[in-house]
Amino acid sequence: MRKKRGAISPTGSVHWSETMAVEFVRTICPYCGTGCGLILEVRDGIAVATHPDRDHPVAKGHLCIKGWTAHEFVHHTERLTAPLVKRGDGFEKISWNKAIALAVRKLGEVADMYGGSAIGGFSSAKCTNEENYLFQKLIRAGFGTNNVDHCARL
Amino acid sequence: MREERSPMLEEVKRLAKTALQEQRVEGVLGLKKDVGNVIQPHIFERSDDLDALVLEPKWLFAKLAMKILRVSDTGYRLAVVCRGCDERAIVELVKRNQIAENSIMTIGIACGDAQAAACLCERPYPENIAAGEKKQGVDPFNDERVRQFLVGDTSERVARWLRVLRRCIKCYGCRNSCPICICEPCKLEDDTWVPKGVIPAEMMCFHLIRAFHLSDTCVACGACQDACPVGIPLLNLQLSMRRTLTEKFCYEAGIDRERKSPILRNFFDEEEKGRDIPDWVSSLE
Amino acid sequence: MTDVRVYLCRCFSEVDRTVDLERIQERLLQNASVASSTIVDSLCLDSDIQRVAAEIKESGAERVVIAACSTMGRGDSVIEGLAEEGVDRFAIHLIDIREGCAWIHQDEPEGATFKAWNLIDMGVSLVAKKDRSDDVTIRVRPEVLIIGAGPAGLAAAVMVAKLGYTVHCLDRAAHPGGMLRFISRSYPNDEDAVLKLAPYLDEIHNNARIAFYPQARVETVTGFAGNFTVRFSSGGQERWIRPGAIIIATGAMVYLPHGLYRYGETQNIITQMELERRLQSESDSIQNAVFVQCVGARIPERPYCSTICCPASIKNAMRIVEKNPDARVSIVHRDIMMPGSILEDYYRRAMLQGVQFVRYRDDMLPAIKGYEQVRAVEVHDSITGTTRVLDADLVVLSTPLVPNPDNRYLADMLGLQCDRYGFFREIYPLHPLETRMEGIFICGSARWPVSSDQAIVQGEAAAMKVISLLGKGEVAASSFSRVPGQKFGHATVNPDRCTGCGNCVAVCPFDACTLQEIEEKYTYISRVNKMRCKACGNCVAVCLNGAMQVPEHNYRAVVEMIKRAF
Amino acid sequence: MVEETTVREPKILIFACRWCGLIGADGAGKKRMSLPANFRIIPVECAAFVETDAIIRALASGSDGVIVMGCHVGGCRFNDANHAAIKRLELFQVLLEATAIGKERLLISFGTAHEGHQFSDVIQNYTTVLRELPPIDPWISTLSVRR
Repeated sequence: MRKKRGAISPTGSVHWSETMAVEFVRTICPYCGTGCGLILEVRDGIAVATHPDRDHPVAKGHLCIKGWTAHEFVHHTERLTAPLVKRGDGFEKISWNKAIALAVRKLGEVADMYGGSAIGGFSSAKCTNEENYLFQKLIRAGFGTNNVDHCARL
Repeated sequence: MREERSPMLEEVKRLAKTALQEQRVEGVLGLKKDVGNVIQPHIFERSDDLDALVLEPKWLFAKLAMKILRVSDTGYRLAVVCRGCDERAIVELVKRNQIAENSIMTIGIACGDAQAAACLCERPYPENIAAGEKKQGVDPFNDERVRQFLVGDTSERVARWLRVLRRCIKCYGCRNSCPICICEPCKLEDDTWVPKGVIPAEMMCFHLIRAFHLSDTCVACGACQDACPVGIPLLNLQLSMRRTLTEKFCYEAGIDRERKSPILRNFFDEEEKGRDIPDWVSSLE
Repeated sequence: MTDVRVYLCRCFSEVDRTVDLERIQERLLQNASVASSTIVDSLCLDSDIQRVAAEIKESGAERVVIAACSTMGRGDSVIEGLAEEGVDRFAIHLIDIREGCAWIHQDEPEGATFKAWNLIDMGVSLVAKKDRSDDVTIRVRPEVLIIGAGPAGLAAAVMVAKLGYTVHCLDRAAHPGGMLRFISRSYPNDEDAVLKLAPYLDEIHNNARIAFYPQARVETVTGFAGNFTVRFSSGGQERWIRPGAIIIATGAMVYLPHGLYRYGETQNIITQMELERRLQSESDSIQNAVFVQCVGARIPERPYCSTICCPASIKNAMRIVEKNPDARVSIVHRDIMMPGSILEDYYRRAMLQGVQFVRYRDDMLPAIKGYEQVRAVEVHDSITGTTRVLDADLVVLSTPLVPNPDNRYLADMLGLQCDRYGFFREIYPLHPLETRMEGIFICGSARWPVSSDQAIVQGEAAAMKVISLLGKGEVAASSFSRVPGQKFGHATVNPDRCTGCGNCVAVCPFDACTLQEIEEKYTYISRVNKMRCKACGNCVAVCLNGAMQVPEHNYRAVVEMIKRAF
Repeated sequence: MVEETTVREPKILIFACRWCGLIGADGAGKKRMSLPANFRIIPVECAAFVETDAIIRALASGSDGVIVMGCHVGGCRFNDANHAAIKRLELFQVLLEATAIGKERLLISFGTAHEGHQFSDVIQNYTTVLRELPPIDPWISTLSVRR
């Protein structure tokens, strides 16, 4: 739906602008491996509601509490958008390069000192399959431990 | 799909097209079949787009229409392709001041026998039928699936209810999909009423509060039980109350546009069958 | 966490006999809200109240729970006493552990102790969680609107004006006086109705405080007790006034018995009102008259007794006999209703003057004899069991007063209720002039058919009711209580939660809730008029997401009480 | 401390209207009648104050039955506030019956509590009724916040 900008003109014709105000976007729930179909209601470019997808072969219009609220984290103010490092009581934003370097250094120290089994990995359902594969590979092949899990292992 | 060539669909398309061309409405809310046979709701604003309009599956637009009209500018008028239950829900939302009456137009379609039987719908047709034939409704109380929950031996029914309600995963899908649950925030999210961190949901707190909040507004669309991932027959909670309101007060949610729910009125304004107000009460009048 | 101070009253061991207060005191310490608990021997002596009030003030406790007797016992006076000593009444909560626990569970001391502990625990959680609703105070407008200028309305107007308030008096007719203008004499004093009316009319026309508006019709009424806004038209002109109170004195109408006793078909069959007109002219003399009582009254569709027709018939019968001592007058009645010593005496006088009384039964109605002209009335005398034919050249039908058809229109506008016939309904029989809306009073035949004397009495009484409101100068919303004492609170809307569904508006018995449109969006929120709200809580119960709350009894407190009940 | 003795008795929570129900209870107390200590009274301003949600919450927090006591129809201190309340509560009984919890769990006692002996009759009769009913425990989740 196009949102009308400005009023109706004296002649009665309506002026339109080309911004879409409400549209529906079909997608897949990112939370777990089930992959239920979602239809996101997007208003002015912001996801505001989730509707179950009746046509979806997996969920057939059913969702769980996480699916129903799948739109909430997208624009959540507390969503992490950059790596943070803990300094004292608070967190501080740092660049990806620095963050990766820090993680490599610290994890390497732990692995050197206590062995690979001192490290465990916990992956997220919000990552893609490929990312999850790489993650478990890092833990299994890199650190040499089986301590890896995933939030949607169910 | 089989529905595409049906005369009902053609009629709906024609009506929607005329409404758009005559500028009676600025948008038509309906289901659109996109590339790859993907069906999703869409607001048709150009009459050429309407070729992609489809009617199946059953989709309730009432709450969606309310939200769209809230964010749209004043004066925006929306036509909604709606079934009987959807139209009743729209009427209820209009009665509850959620939709301005002059901003919404309904294009009512009557459901077929198969759909009526699947929904156990008493009125599978809107009051204003634009397309389709009015089919006889089904009495849900004749159906064994309903009767086993509502009629008969108490201990068996208790066991049956407990069995289904224990499956609840508290997804709030029943509330989210309901076309007339409009409260924001909802009482069901309040720890005072519904204890948090309890799954299955506290049976009485969650289900009875939800059921009674809809007692006089439920239009029996069945969206709650369609959305329930664990198949709780949630509509059964409403049916007895709906039946009571119909029998005692001749009131059915979504039919009468003017009348307020009888449980909000006093005895003098509202006739009630089977209740004798003692004479001395009238003498106090 | 709110600090709650608990007082447990032994009531000179009335409570202590069954309930183990020491154990309760011990267990109360588990409740984090309880700052201290004290056991006292008694609370209702003046010295106790002074001591406890001083302690409370000294300790600085925010809330106090008093576990003692019931409000009907000494509880109320204890709270009153503490409030007089300067303790905030809102902060005190009384729990009944004597009548409601110790006395009623004497055989079960264990259970009683447990119950008392539960009750006190519940009370503590209530006081800890309750909030205060805002009170508003308004200045009362020193003006009164009186709808109707019959005897009741005029009496009220004169009385209110005498006490120094401005009166706006409306009437549908062009002249004040109401039905009394068309009546020859009023009973029981046989006083000329015109003379009876004269002092009032004099006052209406000459008193600067009274404004009379003829040919008026009320268009809209908004507002609340102390400050109404009324739009009305008078003589084609629109006017606005803002009275502080409204008196309804719309009176009643005479029932026209079309289709009964050949009324309107045969000559010389007239109603009582038409007879009054004839009697106003002195020259007319009547020979044989028959009065038929209860025409269209005390029948299934109008079962009430209009109360004024019997005295009026007897009065007019005597008047006919007075004018023409040879006249033969009969009153055909179902029962003669003459209450009170004065009217009974009146009845006797009529019998002595030769007025004949014949009783008929409601299943054997009198019949009119004669075609174009009335000749006689045939009546079955239920006392002697014989049929009698009473010669008549005039038949007077005594018809009841029926409600003014405009009553329903007014009632809808003002939020009042009419009874099943259409008379205004008072709030309780105990408060006969008060209506369900504060600040609106009814009097005279608007509420029930009455004689002009009674109408004047009621009008003056209503005037006193009005003055008791206006005389306050300013009123607080909390003072508008339905029952003695202060109002419990007001419903309060949380605008963030309100969806504007209108349930509260539909259910409110006082029309206190209204919907307010929010600009630029098609959304409403509910607003509560605190002056009208009586805190019955109906809106709270129907509000689906808890936007409507009475802070003194909010849902968090209620649920906490429920959880702690057992 | 005494929970063991009271656990067998059905627990009754009463929402009593301050002007009728509560005065009835008070009357019973004044006459020193002997009643089982299995009921607790929450005074409310009017029977209309009682939300059905609160009744649900009461049943879920361990009360076996709930009584709503109010004034007679027509005798309500708040005009006709209790009319809507009666309709609402009766509709709620329909829901209780539909879910097989049993409409007996809610007793609407309008205008029966003006006198002390009537109050005691209501309590005693209702206690007998509740004893006959199947336990409500299965309806309450084990994790519920029952004390």
